[in-house]
Amino acid sequence: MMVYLDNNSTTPMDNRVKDIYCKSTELFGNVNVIYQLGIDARRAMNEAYDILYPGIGAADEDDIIITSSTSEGNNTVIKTFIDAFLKGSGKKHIITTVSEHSSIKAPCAYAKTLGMEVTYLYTDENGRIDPIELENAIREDTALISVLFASNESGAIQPIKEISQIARKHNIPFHCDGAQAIGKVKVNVRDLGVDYFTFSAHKFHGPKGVGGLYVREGAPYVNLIHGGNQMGGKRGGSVYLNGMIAMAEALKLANEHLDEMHTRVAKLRDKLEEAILQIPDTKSYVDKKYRLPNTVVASFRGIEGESMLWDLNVNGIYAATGSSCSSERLEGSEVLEALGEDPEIAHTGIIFSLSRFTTEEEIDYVIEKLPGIVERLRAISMTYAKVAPK
Amino acid sequence: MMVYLDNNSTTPMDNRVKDIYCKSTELFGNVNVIYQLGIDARRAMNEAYDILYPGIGAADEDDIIITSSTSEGNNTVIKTFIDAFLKGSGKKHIITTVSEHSSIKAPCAYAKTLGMEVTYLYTDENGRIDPIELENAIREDTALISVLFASNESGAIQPIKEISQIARKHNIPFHCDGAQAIGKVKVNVRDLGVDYFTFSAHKFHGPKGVGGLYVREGAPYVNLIHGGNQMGGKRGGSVYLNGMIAMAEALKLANEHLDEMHTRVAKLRDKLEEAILQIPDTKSYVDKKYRLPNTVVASFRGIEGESMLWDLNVNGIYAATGSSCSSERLEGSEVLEALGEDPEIAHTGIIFSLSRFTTEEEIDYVIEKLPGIVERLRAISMTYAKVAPK
Amino acid sequence: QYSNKVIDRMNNPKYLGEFTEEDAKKRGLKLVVADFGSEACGDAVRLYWLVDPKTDKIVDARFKSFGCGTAIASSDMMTELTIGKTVDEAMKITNLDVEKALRDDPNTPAFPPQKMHCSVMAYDVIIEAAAKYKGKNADELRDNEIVCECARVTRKEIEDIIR
Ligand SMILES: Cc1ncc(COP(=O)(O)O)c(C=O)c1O
Ligand SMILES: Cc1ncc(COP(=O)(O)O)c(C=O)c1O
Ligand code: FES
Ligand code: FES
Repeated sequence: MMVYLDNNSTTPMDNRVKDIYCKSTELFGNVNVIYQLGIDARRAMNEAYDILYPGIGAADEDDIIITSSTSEGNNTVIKTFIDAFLKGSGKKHIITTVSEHSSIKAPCAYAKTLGMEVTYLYTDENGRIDPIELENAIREDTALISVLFASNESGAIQPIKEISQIARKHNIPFHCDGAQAIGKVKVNVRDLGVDYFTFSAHKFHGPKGVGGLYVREGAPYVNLIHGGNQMGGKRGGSVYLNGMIAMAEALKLANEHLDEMHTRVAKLRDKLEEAILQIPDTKSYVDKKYRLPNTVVASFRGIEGESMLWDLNVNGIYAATGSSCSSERLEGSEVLEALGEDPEIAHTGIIFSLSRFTTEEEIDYVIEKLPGIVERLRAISMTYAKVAPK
Repeated sequence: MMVYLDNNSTTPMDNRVKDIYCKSTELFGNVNVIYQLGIDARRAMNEAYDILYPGIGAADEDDIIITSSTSEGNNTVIKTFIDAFLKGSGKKHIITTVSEHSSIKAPCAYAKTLGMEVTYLYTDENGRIDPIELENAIREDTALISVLFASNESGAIQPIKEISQIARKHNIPFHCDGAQAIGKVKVNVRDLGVDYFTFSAHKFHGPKGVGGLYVREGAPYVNLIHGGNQMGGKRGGSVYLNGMIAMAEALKLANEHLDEMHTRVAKLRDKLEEAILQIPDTKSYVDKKYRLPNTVVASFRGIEGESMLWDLNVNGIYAATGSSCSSERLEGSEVLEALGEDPEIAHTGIIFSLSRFTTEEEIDYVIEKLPGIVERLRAISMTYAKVAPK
Repeated sequence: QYSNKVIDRMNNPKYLGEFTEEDAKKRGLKLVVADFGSEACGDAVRLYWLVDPKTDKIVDARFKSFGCGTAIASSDMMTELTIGKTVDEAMKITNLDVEKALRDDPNTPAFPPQKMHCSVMAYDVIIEAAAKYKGKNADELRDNEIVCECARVTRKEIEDIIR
């Protein structure tokens, strides 16, 4: 049996999406030309927009720029304010959080190399920032607030509406990295009150290499990719049309399956979580009411995360220790440390993330295998050794 | 009959590429993780690199960064030098050409907003720059030379080797926009002597939304998309793996069909060109020895380019007036003006670009239709009217 | 993206052609020939009118064009719209009237917004022709109608900006 529980990293494509994805490669004509092929392509593009706009609650006058990923969108937003700073906006300060993805942290680090300043808000034991702290962090020269919707690692959902109200009150543009939002909660960017919102199709059973950057009407914008008049001049490069069309379909399906996510999938998640907590010396993190419905973060005392992944993998179970890139960077532990866990335990964290394709059978299989895996690895573990150095 | 002769804008996917493209969407595991799915994905990625490196003649120690497009790669290169300038390199000057694509011109224009200076070299009646002029344009503070391999519009091929020698002599990094190179000529980046080389898969029968940025070992590099350690830390964002794999296949096939391009396809191009020149008051541009083997640029006196596209389209023939975006931007004429054509004729230019999928039957069909189209449109044309205002 | 009327008129313009002085003389009418735009700029149109000097009525009209499909279809429609009108009435025709007349259904634009400029020439050439007929300068006859509906831009505004 193969059980894929790393859906916060990336998801398999829905077969319905895949069909459209492959079929629409036929629409290869340039969308900007008058000939029939181009007109067909343009029409398909407009149909995709007609799904994307209501799909995230955007207004007609807003922009949705088709990008290659959340990472691209995040960089575009941060660099819009780097540009303004370089041109004398006088706004050198960015507020963000410690639980952002590298695609926010890295461009923020870059902003610093150009003389900007960044405040990283800490999160509490539920992985959430405190809006009051956020408000206190605001300065005269704050250019941007950027807070992710939810963490792929802790699953913690941030109080985005409260944050957007504060941002609005102080008249500061607010970006929300929404990579973990679509398919897990109903997204309405206008309701949320964000100025920017980024997402990637591959996080919700769409294709890789395509994402969206929502830009509220009138929000500052500077191209990351300068070029021709594609995307209304807001992003150069030929449009990845079949990707865009498939993303629209994936969004539609994600929204259609939201109920299922909050009932069936959340229940499976709960079942898994309870089974884990039956095992001695385990712990789960982040209060469910603040957590993505598909996510469990658990620690298994004495078992280093990567070794756990190994044994899970041997059993055909795929989970994660931290962010997508953690396996090379060993940063998984930061997740639990940020949730207030002791360093010794922090390295034993595992993230299980389900999807609408996860079945009860699969979860039962994992529940069946876990105790044995834990036992084997604890037998190896120093933590459980009886004799220690004197 | 449908005859697609706008292959310099974008190309249909080869079916063999499409198969691989769709199949490899199954490889959805994150390439950076240790579990089996990730390992399979990583292996496929490495296999793709094993085709891409020799496919463009890159050395092992060089980088090929998988991007979303040539446009992204072009922006990455230009902005690497913007970054250096902002950090005090003292190099504020970029040399490029008037015949670059918007994805070079636009970031160059952006560089100017930050205080840099740009020299646009003019081209001659063959659409080529003069290397001596290039050398004369070099200044103490020249940061970068960027010259496209060939123009999608005029088809003119630049003297890249000569340019790279000059660049090397003066120790100036040299970027070549190679969007029009692959599949039309044998590309060997080391032979060419370039430091950067960019391309897009959709120009050589690969998928949209994926491209490559070659970076010679040791050449300066700053991320456009900052993020995690994907692409060795050089580009954030989850890898568009099936796109990358398909691009590698497309490159392999493009190289395999090079001979055909220079024999069969070039002959068809010649046949079309001769037939066009049989029609009175027509002209073709750029000496064949400097022109892409698949391209004819012709003017039809009295017939505005867009109206020509219309009639071609009615007959199922797809061609172009200028750059992909010209239909919205009315810049097609710049191509012929740059080749020294009179303004009244410049607006009558049409670009026909063939591919390895173009058949003799198709070209014969176009040749059959063209005279009638020209006749009809000249009957509408003011140029051929007998009575003029006094 | 294009209405059937645009497509029809591009494929088979009804008022394509020209009149000569002889045509005018034979019918006892006055020939007016006016150009707007230039081939060097990429868009141009020429309008031929046969006007009854007694009533100022445009009895017949033809056009020639150097422009895209939209320009040709717009010119054809514009030419048709001027027939049967007096010169003063014809001057009231705007590119928006031409665009509306080219719609298949009243609520769907006849062509994409970025092609709107191609129909503007159709208005301008009427003014040129009217000026010729009246022996006046075309600039005196232009007023402030809206030429770009999307942006609500008037001709005068455009001219002020260009100046
Ligand atoms: C919160 C968050 N932001 C950004 C990303 C990056 O997404 P992509 O790799 O598609 O750019 C991820 C994916 O792990 C994420 O979870
Ligand atoms: C010379 C050149 N550079 C860049 C591009 C842009 O390619 P893409 O749209 O794939 O970024 C093109 C495509 O028209 C091109 O011909
Ligand atoms: S008249 Fe120039 S594009 Fe239409
Ligand atoms: S752009 Fe719409 S009428 Fe001018």
